[in-house]
Amino acid sequence: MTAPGTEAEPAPTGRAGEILLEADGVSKVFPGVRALNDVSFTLRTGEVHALVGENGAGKSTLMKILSGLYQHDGGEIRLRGERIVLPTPLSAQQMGISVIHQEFFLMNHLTVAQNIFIGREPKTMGFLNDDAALNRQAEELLDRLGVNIDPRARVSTLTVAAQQMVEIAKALSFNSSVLIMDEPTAALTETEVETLFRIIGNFLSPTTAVVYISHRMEEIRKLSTQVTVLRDGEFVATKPASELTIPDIIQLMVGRKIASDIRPEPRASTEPILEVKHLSTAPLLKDVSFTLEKGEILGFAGLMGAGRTETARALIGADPMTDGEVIVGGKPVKITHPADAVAEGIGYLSEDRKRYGLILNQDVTANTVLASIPAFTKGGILQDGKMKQVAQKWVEVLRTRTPSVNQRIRNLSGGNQQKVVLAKWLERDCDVLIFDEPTRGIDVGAKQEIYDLLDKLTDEGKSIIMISSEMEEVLRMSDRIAVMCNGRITGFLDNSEATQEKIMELATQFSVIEDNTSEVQS
Amino acid sequence: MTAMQDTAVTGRARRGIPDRYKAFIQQGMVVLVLIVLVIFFTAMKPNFASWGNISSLLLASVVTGVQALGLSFVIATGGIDLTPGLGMAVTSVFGAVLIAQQGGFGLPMWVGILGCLAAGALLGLINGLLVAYVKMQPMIATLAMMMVCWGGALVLADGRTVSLRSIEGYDQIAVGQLIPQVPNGVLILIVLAVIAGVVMNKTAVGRYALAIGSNEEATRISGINTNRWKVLAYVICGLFTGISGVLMSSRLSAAQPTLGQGYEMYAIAAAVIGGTSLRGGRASIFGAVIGAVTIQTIFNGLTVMGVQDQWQKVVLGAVVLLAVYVDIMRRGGKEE
Amino acid sequence: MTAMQDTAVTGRARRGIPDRYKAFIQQGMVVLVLIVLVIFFTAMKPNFASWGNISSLLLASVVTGVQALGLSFVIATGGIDLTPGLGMAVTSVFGAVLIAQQGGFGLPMWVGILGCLAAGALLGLINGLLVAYVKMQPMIATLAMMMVCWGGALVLADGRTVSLRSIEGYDQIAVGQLIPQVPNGVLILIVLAVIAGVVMNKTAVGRYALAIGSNEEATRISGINTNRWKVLAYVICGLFTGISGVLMSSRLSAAQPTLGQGYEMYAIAAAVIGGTSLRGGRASIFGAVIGAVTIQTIFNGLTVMGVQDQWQKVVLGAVVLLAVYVDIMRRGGKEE
Amino acid sequence: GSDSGNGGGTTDGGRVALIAKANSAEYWMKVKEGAEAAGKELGVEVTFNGPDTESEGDKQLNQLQTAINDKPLGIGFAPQDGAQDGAPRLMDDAQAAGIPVVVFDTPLAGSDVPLATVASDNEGMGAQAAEKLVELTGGEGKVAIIAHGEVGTAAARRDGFRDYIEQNAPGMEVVDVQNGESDPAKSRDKAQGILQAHPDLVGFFGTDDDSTIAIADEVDAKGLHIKVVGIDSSPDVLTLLTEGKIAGVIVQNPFNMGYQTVELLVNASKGEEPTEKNIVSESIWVTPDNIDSEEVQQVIG
Ligand SMILES: Nc1ncnc2c1ncn2[C@@H]1O[C@H](COP(=O)(O)OP(=O)(O)OP(=O)(O)O)[C@@H](O)[C@H]1O
Ligand SMILES: Nc1ncnc2c1ncn2[C@@H]1O[C@H](COP(=O)(O)OP(=O)(O)OP(=O)(O)O)[C@@H](O)[C@H]1O
Ligand SMILES: O[C@H]1[C@H](O)[C@@H](O)OC[C@H]1O
Ligand SMILES: [Mg+2]
Ligand SMILES: [Mg+2]
Repeated sequence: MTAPGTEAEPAPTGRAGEILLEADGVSKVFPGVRALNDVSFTLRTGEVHALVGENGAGKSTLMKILSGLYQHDGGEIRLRGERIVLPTPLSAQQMGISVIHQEFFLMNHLTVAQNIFIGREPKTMGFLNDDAALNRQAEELLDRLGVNIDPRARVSTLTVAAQQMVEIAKALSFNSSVLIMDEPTAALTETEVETLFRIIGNFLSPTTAVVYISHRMEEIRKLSTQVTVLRDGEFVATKPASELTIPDIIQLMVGRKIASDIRPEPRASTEPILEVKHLSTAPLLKDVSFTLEKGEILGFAGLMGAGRTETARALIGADPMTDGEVIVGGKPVKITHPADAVAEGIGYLSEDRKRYGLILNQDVTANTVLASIPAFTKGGILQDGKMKQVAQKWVEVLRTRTPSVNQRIRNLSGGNQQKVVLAKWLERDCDVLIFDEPTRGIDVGAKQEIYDLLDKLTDEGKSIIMISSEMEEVLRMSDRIAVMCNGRITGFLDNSEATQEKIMELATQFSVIEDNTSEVQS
Repeated sequence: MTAMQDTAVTGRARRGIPDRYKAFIQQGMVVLVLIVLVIFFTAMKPNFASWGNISSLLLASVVTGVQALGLSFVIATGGIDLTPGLGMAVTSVFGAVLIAQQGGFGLPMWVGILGCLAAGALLGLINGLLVAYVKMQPMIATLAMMMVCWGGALVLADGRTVSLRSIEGYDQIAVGQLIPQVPNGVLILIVLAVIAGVVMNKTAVGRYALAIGSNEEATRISGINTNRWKVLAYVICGLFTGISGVLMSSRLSAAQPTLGQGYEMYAIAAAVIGGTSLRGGRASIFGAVIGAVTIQTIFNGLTVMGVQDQWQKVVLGAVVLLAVYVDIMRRGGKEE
Repeated sequence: MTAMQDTAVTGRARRGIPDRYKAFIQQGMVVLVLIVLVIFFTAMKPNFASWGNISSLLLASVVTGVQALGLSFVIATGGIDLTPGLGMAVTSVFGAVLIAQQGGFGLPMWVGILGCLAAGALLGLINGLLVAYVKMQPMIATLAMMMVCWGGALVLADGRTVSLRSIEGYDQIAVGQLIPQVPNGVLILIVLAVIAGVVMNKTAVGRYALAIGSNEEATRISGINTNRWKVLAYVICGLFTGISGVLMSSRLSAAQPTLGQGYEMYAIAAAVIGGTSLRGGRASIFGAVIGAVTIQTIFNGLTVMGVQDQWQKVVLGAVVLLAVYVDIMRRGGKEE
Repeated sequence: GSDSGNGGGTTDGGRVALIAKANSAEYWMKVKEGAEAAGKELGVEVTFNGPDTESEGDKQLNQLQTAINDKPLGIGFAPQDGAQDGAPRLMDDAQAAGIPVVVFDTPLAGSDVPLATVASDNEGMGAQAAEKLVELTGGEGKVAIIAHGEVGTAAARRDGFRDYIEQNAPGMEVVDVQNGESDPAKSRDKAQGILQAHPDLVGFFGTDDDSTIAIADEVDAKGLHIKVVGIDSSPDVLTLLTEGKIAGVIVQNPFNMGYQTVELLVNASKGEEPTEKNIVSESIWVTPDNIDSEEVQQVIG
């Protein structure tokens, strides 16, 4: 790892490799779930310590305990050998433990600067907030991190990536010695990931350490020095990264071997099921046109903010389109509301499952049947038994980890929540399914299951649009790939010709196109 | 696979009560509070427990009960409706003006009843459209509509009470006794509660209302026309407001334009005592009725005991706090 | 790095107007509505614009204005307080009982004033504790406390109006004129608005209130003791309620236990007309004052025009709907 | 809808502004009718206003202030309880502006400015109701009261009734007083509760029409034979009287109050001082027996 920069890190007084933070025999029980059972974890200075495990293995729970968000039921936590208690997140921060949580914790109505320095505002006259100084401080911090975000902008107006960067900036503003990152790259694309890695590199010093949680194995290989594996709330192993290959890690995580997948033969079809012409939205999308053939998977690749989600949302009527035409099965249709889309047999699985996918306080059954209520209604009355059966069926098919179909979604881990969203759309039996980041936050084992499922669906004649920021996934799954950049489709690639390089080329074409248009216009 | 099954097994066997039983416990609590109150008042004044008193007490709960039933649908969607109180005033005056012999149009009784219900549904429709399509915050939209109702009732009644005493049989709607010793109003409340219970728990209306109250965006993206269902919830609430208008004017044999101010607060309190969460996504029809009865039990019991009005309000406030506190404790001090 | 920087640029330079100017535009709108109303009423009755009338109108806005100021802090946190109305009743009665010669303790005037303010702060403290620590929904907690206040005021006053006419100078607090032609009440409102503006926009209280209203969890995780700050917001609101109690009783030279029911609705309406969002995270101090003045302008203007009181509520309802509608349109039909 | 309460007729004579305790209810509408009738006869415009409820003293003061600012020919004012202490200052303002004021319905303490007060004797009415009830029941047994408020005229009538019983009917006891807030539903519930606690009542008093109707209906519903007496009339009170469900009510003369108020103000504007400062508006005791008499019909018609 690179040496720290000249930034305001705490003065290095120790040596790399000393024990910094320890969890010793920590347990945590939630109603219905034993999330952690006698787990030990040791973090040493100077290391990037990867924490891996399947969905629901307990990674986030462990980190929430180490950052004062949750209280553990058993075991103890030590910082530099001394036993500590962390009753609140503040106490953790004061001891130098900063976290970037899997979920964002930002105050939408406040500005970037106000978010970063909340609770630490510079004052004049002892009690008046000095906003000018605050903005200056934030600007300096953001510049130092190499991110160009206006400190005066309201957070609600930022992109997901920019929000993630604000979270990171905030965590780093504490000059902490421990930085915990829970899937920080889930919302980032490759270039942004590079920025993040550089930031992590700058942070590391002989007195600091990073805990890094991710489902992306390449990142773990690239970044980490130590790897700890959790499985079902139990500690499995801690090993130097150099001693592990990716298949080793996966085997430790899932306790079984994953068949390395082979892309099935491209499916040939000439029957367009969905045609989108000249789709535009204000202000981003311009003239997006594509055709989805029956039985194919059309991948959508692009950098963060390229407009893929926006395309999907406009297409299903979740956001208004300013222009464009949608043709389903040969006949033009008017879609102004998601209900219209579903009526036309188009379902959309959102990238943000908590906001757009799930009813968190309802149970697995209610969520599974949500899009198919009329099918469970007889004479106006809902049939509870039938709904439960169906939910149970999908739990088994998708191997969703839940105590029962009566469990509230809130209590499932991220990945298992994602499976329930999948079940909802599979149950609705749409002809066209738009999957937006279907494997975001899903562990490798479950990922493979979802891939198999997508294949099976296309075999059954369903057509799929798959939006994904994981290049490998797009390459592996798609018959054809549409690449977007800056609100336009910059090219289509056939499965046979597509490579990471070609996708990247198309995905970064926006400056060229932008220049072209300005020339045309002038 | 084994590991997974293990989690599942442990999960099931763990301490803590499964969610689906919690609702029953909550309702059990509410009923318990009510029973304690009844025992207390009976001990203080044995007279309290006479059927005559109980049946008048129940009759007195009908208006708040009906309003709380309707309100449950709106609250389920995460909204609120402040119009039941003065909406009752304006709908009852409207219905009364249609049928009153003096100062009215003298139309047949059923026209007045339908008029009252229709006015309620229309009020709900306007509330619903403002909330769902104009995207106003429910509290504000219905606060404004409450003011409109208030003025509207006075304007319609031209400042007077509209007497319905001369309408043969109008008072029987609420106070008549199809079943001996049971006022029709009470019967109507029970029937409405059963209907509301089925609609809330066993039909798409309730299912979607609760889904919208939990996560509107997710419900919408699931292909459900959330706006339409939301409007429907407000229309149902308005319809129940209209029904309460009929029942109130029947009980009093008159429609009074100023009667209703603050009544929405009782309806809200009834729903809350019954375990409905104002955060949306949760509703208890049974609880709403019990809540309304609890409120009247407090008022009636204290009156029977000769306690002054001012204290009755203090006690009601305390009981609301207690009911909510118990509910919160039951859920382990956490929000849903 | 280009991609990265571009993302950031998207974040910064969204179409349209920078956020920090939007607040001014919103307030401009509110002021515009007010100006239109003033022009309309002056055209109808030139008398309306006489300074005598304007100053009585402003004096009449003071109570709602002060309550709306306090309420802004609670609403900023995403909460609501229904106690300003009857809280005003109970605090003013409490203060009055301390100093009244007849039916009171005859203590010095300043004791009464302090007592009234302290009672308000205490009320706010209870509300705040119920919301922040017992985790009650603000609407329910304050609804229950509203009932407690209602009964409490009647109990304290023993059902009567407590006259303060014999207290030398008490009426001068609101109606005296330190500055010729400007009632002190108006002066006090202006001073309080300036203080509230500074506290809301320039101190930790306001910053954290708005942060809590935007995302309480995030604020808490940022190490802010959200509960404590939330309580403080309610205490401020209660304190302003107490101030409104002093001003009201000074204006009436009496404390009336029943006066205040429904007044919280005017305060809420004032805050909303002024551009505060009941969803929390957003507040406008200047807007709250303008909102209160707008309400009184409607009432006063219509009275001057000879329009009956019942129509005033209808018009107020319509203006609230309009103000909110304009605000929603300005934001492009979307929520914040 | 009535947007100005314009009395019609010629209006060149100027305008008289009446500010009542409320802008609705049978009673106030009768005051308005009387005032408008006087306006028509005397050639002045009459505006009539009042708050929506009788417990909005500050609103009433606003209306009074607005009326003064507008400089009408004269102002008629029925002070709400909450406006009692704040109004005297505004009376001075009215005097300074040269606007004559007549107080009606409820006396205003603490100001000599009003030319005259036209009001019923509220304590007296309460006492009279008690007196009649004693006559009707023989002065033995329990009685109860539902008042339409805790203050003002409600309190005066309540206290007048109670004091009379205490002083003049040793065999009688006021066992309960409850506040029905002028809310007919609530009054009904209170009546029910009281009857439940004291089924052996011999008499029941309501301080206004809403309370009296509620009592009579509840007594009737329970099939009890209790003498119900009250104050104020409305069409429903009269129906209950004729049906014998109310034994008797004391009826004020709101029409006259309105008429007299306007008359006094118009005269004052012509420089005629009223002969008396306190004009007691007559009230009459109405029973099923005398309801059809001419004297009564004149008042309630
Ligand atoms: N607040 C909670 N209440 C109940 N159960 C919970 C809660 N939080 C987590 N759990 C459960 O604890 C277990 C561990 O969850 P955790 O979020 O730590 O998993 P994870 O390893 O971070 O998974 P993922 O990779 O999907 O994010 C899961 O079974 C989850 O359902
Ligand atoms: N109203 C708007 N004004 C300006 N920019 C907007 C607006 N709405 C969305 N954007 C921006 O447009 C970009 C498109 O986002 P979108 O979510 O469609 O991208 P994407 O390609 O799906 O990326 P990902 O799914 O990886 O987030 C985002 O940067 C978003 O913030
Ligand atoms: O005299 C009137 C009284 O002042 C008012 O309060 O109620 C109506 C009438 O009884
Ligand atoms: Mg996790
Ligand atoms: Mg996307």
